[in-house]
Amino acid sequence: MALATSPPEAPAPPDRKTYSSDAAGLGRVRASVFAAPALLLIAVFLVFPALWVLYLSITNYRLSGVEARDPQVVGLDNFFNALVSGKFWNSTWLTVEFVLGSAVIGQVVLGFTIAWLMRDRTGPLKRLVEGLVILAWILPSAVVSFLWVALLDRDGGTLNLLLGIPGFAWLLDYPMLSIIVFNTWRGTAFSMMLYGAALGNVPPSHLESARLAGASGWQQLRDVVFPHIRGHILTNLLLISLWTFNDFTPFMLTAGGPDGKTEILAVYVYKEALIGGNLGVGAAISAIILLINLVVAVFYLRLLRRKS
Amino acid sequence: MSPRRVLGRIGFYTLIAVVLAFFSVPLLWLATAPFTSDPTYEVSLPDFTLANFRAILEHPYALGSLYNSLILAVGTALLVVLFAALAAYALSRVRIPGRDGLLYALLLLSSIITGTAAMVPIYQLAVELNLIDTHLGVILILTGGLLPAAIFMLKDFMDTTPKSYEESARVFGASPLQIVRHVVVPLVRPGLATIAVWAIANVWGNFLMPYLLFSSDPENQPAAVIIYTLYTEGGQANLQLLSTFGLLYSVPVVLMYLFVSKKYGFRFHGGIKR
Amino acid sequence: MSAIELRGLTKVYPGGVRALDALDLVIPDGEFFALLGPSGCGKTTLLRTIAGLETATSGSVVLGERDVTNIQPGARDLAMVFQDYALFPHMDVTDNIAYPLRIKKVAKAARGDKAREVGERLGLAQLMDRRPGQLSGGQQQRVALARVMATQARAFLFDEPLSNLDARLRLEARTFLKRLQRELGVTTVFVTHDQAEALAMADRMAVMEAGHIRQVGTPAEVFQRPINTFVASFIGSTPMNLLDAVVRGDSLEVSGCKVAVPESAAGLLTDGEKIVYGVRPEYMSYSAGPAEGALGGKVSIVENLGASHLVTLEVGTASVQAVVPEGREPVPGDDGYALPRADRALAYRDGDLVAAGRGGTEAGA
Amino acid sequence: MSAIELRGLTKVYPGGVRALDALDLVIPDGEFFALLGPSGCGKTTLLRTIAGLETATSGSVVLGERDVTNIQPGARDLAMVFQDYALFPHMDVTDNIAYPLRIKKVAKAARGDKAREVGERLGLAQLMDRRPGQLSGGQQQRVALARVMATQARAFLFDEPLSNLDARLRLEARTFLKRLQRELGVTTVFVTHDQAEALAMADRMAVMEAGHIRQVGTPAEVFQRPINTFVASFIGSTPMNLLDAVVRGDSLEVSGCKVAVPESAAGLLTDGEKIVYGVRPEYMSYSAGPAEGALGGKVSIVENLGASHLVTLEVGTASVQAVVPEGREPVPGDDGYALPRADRALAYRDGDLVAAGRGGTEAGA
Amino acid sequence: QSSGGGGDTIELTITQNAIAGGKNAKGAEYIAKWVIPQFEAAQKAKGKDVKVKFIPSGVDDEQYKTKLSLDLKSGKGADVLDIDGIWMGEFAEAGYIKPLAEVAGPEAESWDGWSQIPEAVQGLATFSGKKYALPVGTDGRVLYFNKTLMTKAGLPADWQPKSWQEIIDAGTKLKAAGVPVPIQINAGTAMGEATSMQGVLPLLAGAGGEVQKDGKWTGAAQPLKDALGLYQKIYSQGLGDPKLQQEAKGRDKSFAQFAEGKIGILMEGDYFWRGVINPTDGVAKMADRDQTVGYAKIPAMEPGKGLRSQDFVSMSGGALRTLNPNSKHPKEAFELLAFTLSAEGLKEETKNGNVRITPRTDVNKEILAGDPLLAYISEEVLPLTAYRPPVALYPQVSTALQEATAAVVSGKTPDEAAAEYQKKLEGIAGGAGNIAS
Ligand SMILES: Nc1ncnc2c1ncn2[C@@H]1O[C@H](COP(=O)(O)OP(=O)(O)OP(=O)(O)O)[C@@H](O)[C@H]1O
Ligand SMILES: Nc1ncnc2c1ncn2[C@@H]1O[C@H](COP(=O)(O)OP(=O)(O)OP(=O)(O)O)[C@@H](O)[C@H]1O
Ligand SMILES: [Mg+2]
Ligand SMILES: [Mg+2]
Repeated sequence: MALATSPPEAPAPPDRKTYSSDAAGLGRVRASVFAAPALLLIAVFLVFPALWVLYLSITNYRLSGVEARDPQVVGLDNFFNALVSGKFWNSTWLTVEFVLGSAVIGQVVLGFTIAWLMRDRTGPLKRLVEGLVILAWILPSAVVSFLWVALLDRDGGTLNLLLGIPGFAWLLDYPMLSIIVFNTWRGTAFSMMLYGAALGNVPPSHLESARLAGASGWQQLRDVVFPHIRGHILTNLLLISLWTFNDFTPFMLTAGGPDGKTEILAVYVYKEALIGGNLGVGAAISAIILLINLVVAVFYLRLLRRKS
Repeated sequence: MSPRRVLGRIGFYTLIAVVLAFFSVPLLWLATAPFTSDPTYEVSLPDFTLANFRAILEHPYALGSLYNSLILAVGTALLVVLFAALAAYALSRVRIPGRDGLLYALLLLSSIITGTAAMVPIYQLAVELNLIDTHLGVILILTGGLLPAAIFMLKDFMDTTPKSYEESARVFGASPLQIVRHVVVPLVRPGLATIAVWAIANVWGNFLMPYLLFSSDPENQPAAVIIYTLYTEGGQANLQLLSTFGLLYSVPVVLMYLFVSKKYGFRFHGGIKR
Repeated sequence: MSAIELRGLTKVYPGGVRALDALDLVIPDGEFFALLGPSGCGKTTLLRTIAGLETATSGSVVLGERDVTNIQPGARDLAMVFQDYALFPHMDVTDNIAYPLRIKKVAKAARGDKAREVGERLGLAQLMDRRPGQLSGGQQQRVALARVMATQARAFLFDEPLSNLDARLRLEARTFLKRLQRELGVTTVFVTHDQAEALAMADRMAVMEAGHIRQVGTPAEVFQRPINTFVASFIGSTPMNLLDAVVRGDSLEVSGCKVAVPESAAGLLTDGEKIVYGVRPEYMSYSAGPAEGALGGKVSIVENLGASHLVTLEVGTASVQAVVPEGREPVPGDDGYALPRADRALAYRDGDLVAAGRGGTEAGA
Repeated sequence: MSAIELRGLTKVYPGGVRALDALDLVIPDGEFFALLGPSGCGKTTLLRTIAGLETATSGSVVLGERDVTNIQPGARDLAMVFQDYALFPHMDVTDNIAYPLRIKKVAKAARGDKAREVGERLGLAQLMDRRPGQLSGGQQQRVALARVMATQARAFLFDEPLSNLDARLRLEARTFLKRLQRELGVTTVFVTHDQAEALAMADRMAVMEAGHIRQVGTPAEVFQRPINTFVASFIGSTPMNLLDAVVRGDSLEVSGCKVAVPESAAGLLTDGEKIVYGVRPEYMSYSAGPAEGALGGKVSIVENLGASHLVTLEVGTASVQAVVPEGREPVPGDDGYALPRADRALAYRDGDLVAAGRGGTEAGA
Repeated sequence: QSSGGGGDTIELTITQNAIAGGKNAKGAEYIAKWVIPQFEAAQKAKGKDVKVKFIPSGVDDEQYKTKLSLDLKSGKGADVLDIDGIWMGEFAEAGYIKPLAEVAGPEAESWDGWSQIPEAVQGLATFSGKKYALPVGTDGRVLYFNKTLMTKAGLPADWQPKSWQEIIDAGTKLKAAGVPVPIQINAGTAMGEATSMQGVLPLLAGAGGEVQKDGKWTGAAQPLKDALGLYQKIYSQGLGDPKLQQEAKGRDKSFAQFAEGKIGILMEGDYFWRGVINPTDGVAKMADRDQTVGYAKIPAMEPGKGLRSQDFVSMSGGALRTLNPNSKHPKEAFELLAFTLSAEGLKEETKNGNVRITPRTDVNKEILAGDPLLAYISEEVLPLTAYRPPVALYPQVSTALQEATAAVVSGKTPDEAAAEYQKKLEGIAGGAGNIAS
């Protein structure tokens, strides 16, 4: 290897001081400066309180009462108590049902279906469909809950009116189904938008070569579309699972009832922490939710890494 | 047209009709109740009274609360978009060891902050930092909670934009900040718009943080809090006011969405880069 | 028997773009047929309409004896190679090749055998377990071909299959593909916008413009007697010289020079008429000194074509290009003279070739 | 004075890929220099290292008198056209062209004027208010050129600027670009993988392979005397025939035929030695009947090159290609004989050219 | 916000869960429009420059409580604040509030208003023998009935049941007469505290029980089983609508249904009369309220079997108004507090149809005359009434009680439900030792 012999008029610097070589010439230092405000805010207003919550979870802290004045560290008692209580497991199971039903199945399937149906359409129909779906997403939950109470009402509810079955108590006889459908309605927009973008990235030629080979609609989805958008599916699953796990809106519809049949973990925490004032217990359950989310995330990431 | 295609068409339009119905039927109540003089949960042909609107206009906090919501939402959205864009850009363009792990960890932690249990730490933090009763405090706290997901989504956007634009600006001598301002921001504008609307929608509906942090003056409270005042002492909803206010409360977000979607188009990029 | 027959085929896209306009075309069995045209002229649309990926607005597509205009693409018994090959990134080479068979419900073992057999034939034996992402462009192209070959389709449709390849690979692939088609004898429609590719590979070719077929013929016909100035300027490695000329008795005046009337137009021109005089740079003899009937001017650019050079002369206000063999090329600034071959020069009136028998077969014939 | 000088330039990517390997190169002022090579050989890396978009692992880049190895790209006074043009989609043509001036803090009015001036020169006057998305590929390319021209840079770097264009447009752009460079006189480094482009446009060119420069020289030098079989097979519109041969006294035995020893290798070969005999298809004369010293065989493929044909002969186990002028082409199945020109034939030993003076300038010379 | 007096000006703040244009709008109006100007003027007359600021609120009680807790914990919050009576214990235990005398000095004990407040109502503000607040008012529960329906079912328009059986009998008749929902007694968790106050607690009292007695929680004792037994009778015989008890908006619907004449008998507090079926501004207006709606005392299970051997029982609650221990001007704050509960003030607050039962007998005598129901409650019911224990654990116990009623309504036997309650209670109270059965 012939190293350059430096000509006398332009001596090479003795130590090679390299400058940043990323696309914009940011370099680590400037990149840190760019990321600093966000990371600072996150550290102060997210990480710090989150760690505090984790600390609370090992105390018997309450919003009021003697324990508010003088909280004691009780170790993992809150966790043990939660883990041995049937109510917690009931809630966990309901949450799993809720997340699976409304996010993983409802929002993903419906969002994908709409994105798929609208994939190469333009014009007013597409705008109408997307507009309505997104409307359901951006309306404030305080308003939306009223809409659904009005929809599902036993006597004058629009749904019963339309179906001609007055008196059918959706929220009482099918409470979980009701909030699953509700949350599907509410959250489909995100999946729809994400899959809309993802489907735009599926090369049409791949679909068409499958079609030419005679593949049916389902075969095209299986062989061409899903393998292509797997990354998007998983990002989407990750985010909406996370959001659905923490979603409190169903409380406004059913208040966790009837008989705790819709008392998902977010509602359980609300009742413990806000209504019951048991902040230590609430914090412990929050921490458990975090753990479950972690497991879910790792599971998704595994799925993603596999076969790629 | 082949019969199979006709069947396909029929199937398609049936499905679309079902979807349309599913998403529009729940909205009916919001369209009728505010114009009905004595609304119940029943959707019926309204008598087209504007009395409810008159009543809500007389409400001392209703309009002001919408303005407060606007400040909080726009303020938070601006901060989220600005900080998330800078951070996402840096994370997308410069390899930092453990970057993905960090993002996932933050994303997960952000879930704890949305829960009720975090209110005590956040409240006390706000007290210590003197952020009680300020819009800034609410904005900063909400921003902190939304940033991880925003960075996560925006980074996907940034990852998919070609680097040659930046490199070309760089060869011409543009500084990193100039590159961000002149090139990156305009390029990822649909992404920024998406994140902005997402942030706005989130803040718009958030009750607990503003309620807790604005302790001394309902003049500062956003609509999400004021809508809760439209109940009686026994906890009964005043449907006249509630439906009407609900409609007014919804209109700004809808307008915001229409504006953004018209101006920038809506699109999401996704996919975790391996 | 004709393998593919198009009758009055018209395709109007929803936006109102008339991509194909009442197009008639007959492609005989076993022919290697090239579709050539500039970007946006409707080549892909034509191919896709044959495949059934687009529905015809009117007109019909007949394959063999069968009118398939309203038949699903999967049932037309055609195979297509896309510009980007459309190999499924998550399947290995074997699975990719066997995919059409899998859809046709061929047993796993049988289709594996078939894939290996075809793969071997195309020199892919070592690569059968790789994913497309681990293959070079040329290898990917061969996998796409293998996938098409495994189907035993009635005809192959290729949409610019070479344009994603390296210039070098492209040349090799050209020869390879041509040889393969000859061996298989399958009717092949080949879309390209590279005229050299079309000339080199096709038995017959069509030149398209704006949804119409402008000329159909063998490469030699199309090259030597382009039917109009559009085809003339589109075909050829170096663009044809198309020069404004005025008929002056039995010769033409071109940019102040006097050249002979093209042989093909002899007797068909009237004195004083304004025409376009066309001659390919390859059909010019270049000399450093003046010659009778030559176009003379200053050399502005000399481009190396390998064993020859393309010399651009500024003749009056026009630029004239001539191919000059190795060793005789001038340098920019020299004076030069280019003498057109009268038997290869052409005359165009209002854009159309002036000739007794006209070159090639006209569109729709 | 040299405009660009590279000394022992090495670039190792983080993954360990050695994209440039101790590369030396001098490009004189005002030269149009082409970098040619197959995909992945390091062309882009070289260009980007000159521009400063990649930092050199070792070695140095000198522009004029100045060692810029550790200087930010923005301070190197270079202008670059990317393969995808990298026109900013959100700015109109004027703003795109004026962007470099905006960075240099030129007043708004002044830079608008400059942009219009340059744009006019490149025939963009009508398009100044459009966005890149509303332009055709050829127009976009001209905007990218205009943007580069507006900078008054010390040198232009082009990374395959033509490869996104239509085959037809590419030919026009080639001539246009060459003319423009001549007029401006700015040193230009032009990356391409299309040998025809490099030959046609370059004053001098380098052929790269796997991070090394294999040959540097004028297009004619590189075309006629490729320094090794890699360069030989890479250059030329039709690949050079590279045939295994055995030296038999004063002639060579190639696939059972006897051909003359290449003139350039006369006296340098030993009897019985195995070499590779290289001759370009353009340097063969083809005849239907046997000829002394010709390679004879069966015609397998005939490809139309326009005014000539490329004929592939099966000679023994080898394929030999020859360019046959129009009118004399055979049909597949004919017998044919290709007689190499001894003054253009070459001999390669272990891949390297056997010649007294060797062709062209060797890399690093 | 703790008052921070700048210069000579004394700044005071006062808060309650009331807001103009929304929840308790009239209460908010009273503070803002009358108390503040009057008080400031009165202080000015005394030579003090006092500025008072009202901090309205209008949210769920739980949320209001949460915010108060957070404020008080951080040394913030208004100088004068309203709390619900049952929060007093936990707030006191947490140190969020202190005995009035401790904060404001002996003036608090010697306030002239105390003499006007009945002993029982004073108990509402007393924790561990110390007065922590002034009572703002109280209320009482009765059985409302629809006279039209009663007449239709052959029952007297001045119906007054003397035992639970009579309620059941009336329900049966109403049912026979085709009344869709003969009896509505709140049950289940969906209605939250409304189930306790207008449901299981009055019944428990009617069976002679109490949730907490002498510091011990009552477990699965007979009174509870009896109370649950009544639920069972009502909801298993089709005399009530079990579904309604589970709906999140069930209580709203029960109001609407009563107003529409679909409910025969309804157990509710005086709020129902004042705020719900009020012909002028109720949420479910009944134009003919005064003619159609009758009311009766809640009977004990059988005469004499009620709490303290009473024949009739009721439950009461009420808000308290107290001082922030962090107040910078506790004396003035107490003056403000007392001023809001002066006879003059209460009269002002309750005029224009905003009648409610105030803590002061002197005022009540005057203002309740115009309202038969409120006068009835004040005179007939309040002497019989009982209060919930003002301790920190009560909310959880209340929830457990609600769950027990829910269990019965959905088909469990009273014994099973009571046993489950006892088990939950042990968990809440920290072991069986704190429970009496
Ligand atoms: N899906 C579509 N909707 C509307 N117009 C279309 C569509 N596809 C193609 N077109 C239009 O139809 C015309 C023909 O397009 P086509 O793709 O067939 O051209 P092409 O000859 O294949 O061009 P290229 O060489 O660029 O591939 C063009 O004007 C194009 O813009
Ligand atoms: N950022 C990078 N990190 C790691 N390796 C890289 C990177 N960029 C290029 N390489 C590798 O360096 C080698 C040279 O790449 P380069 O892009 O310079 O080739 P090229 O000659 O421009 O090819 P092409 O004609 O395909 O553009 C290749 O093997 C490539 O895989
Ligand atoms: Mg095409
Ligand atoms: Mg490259």
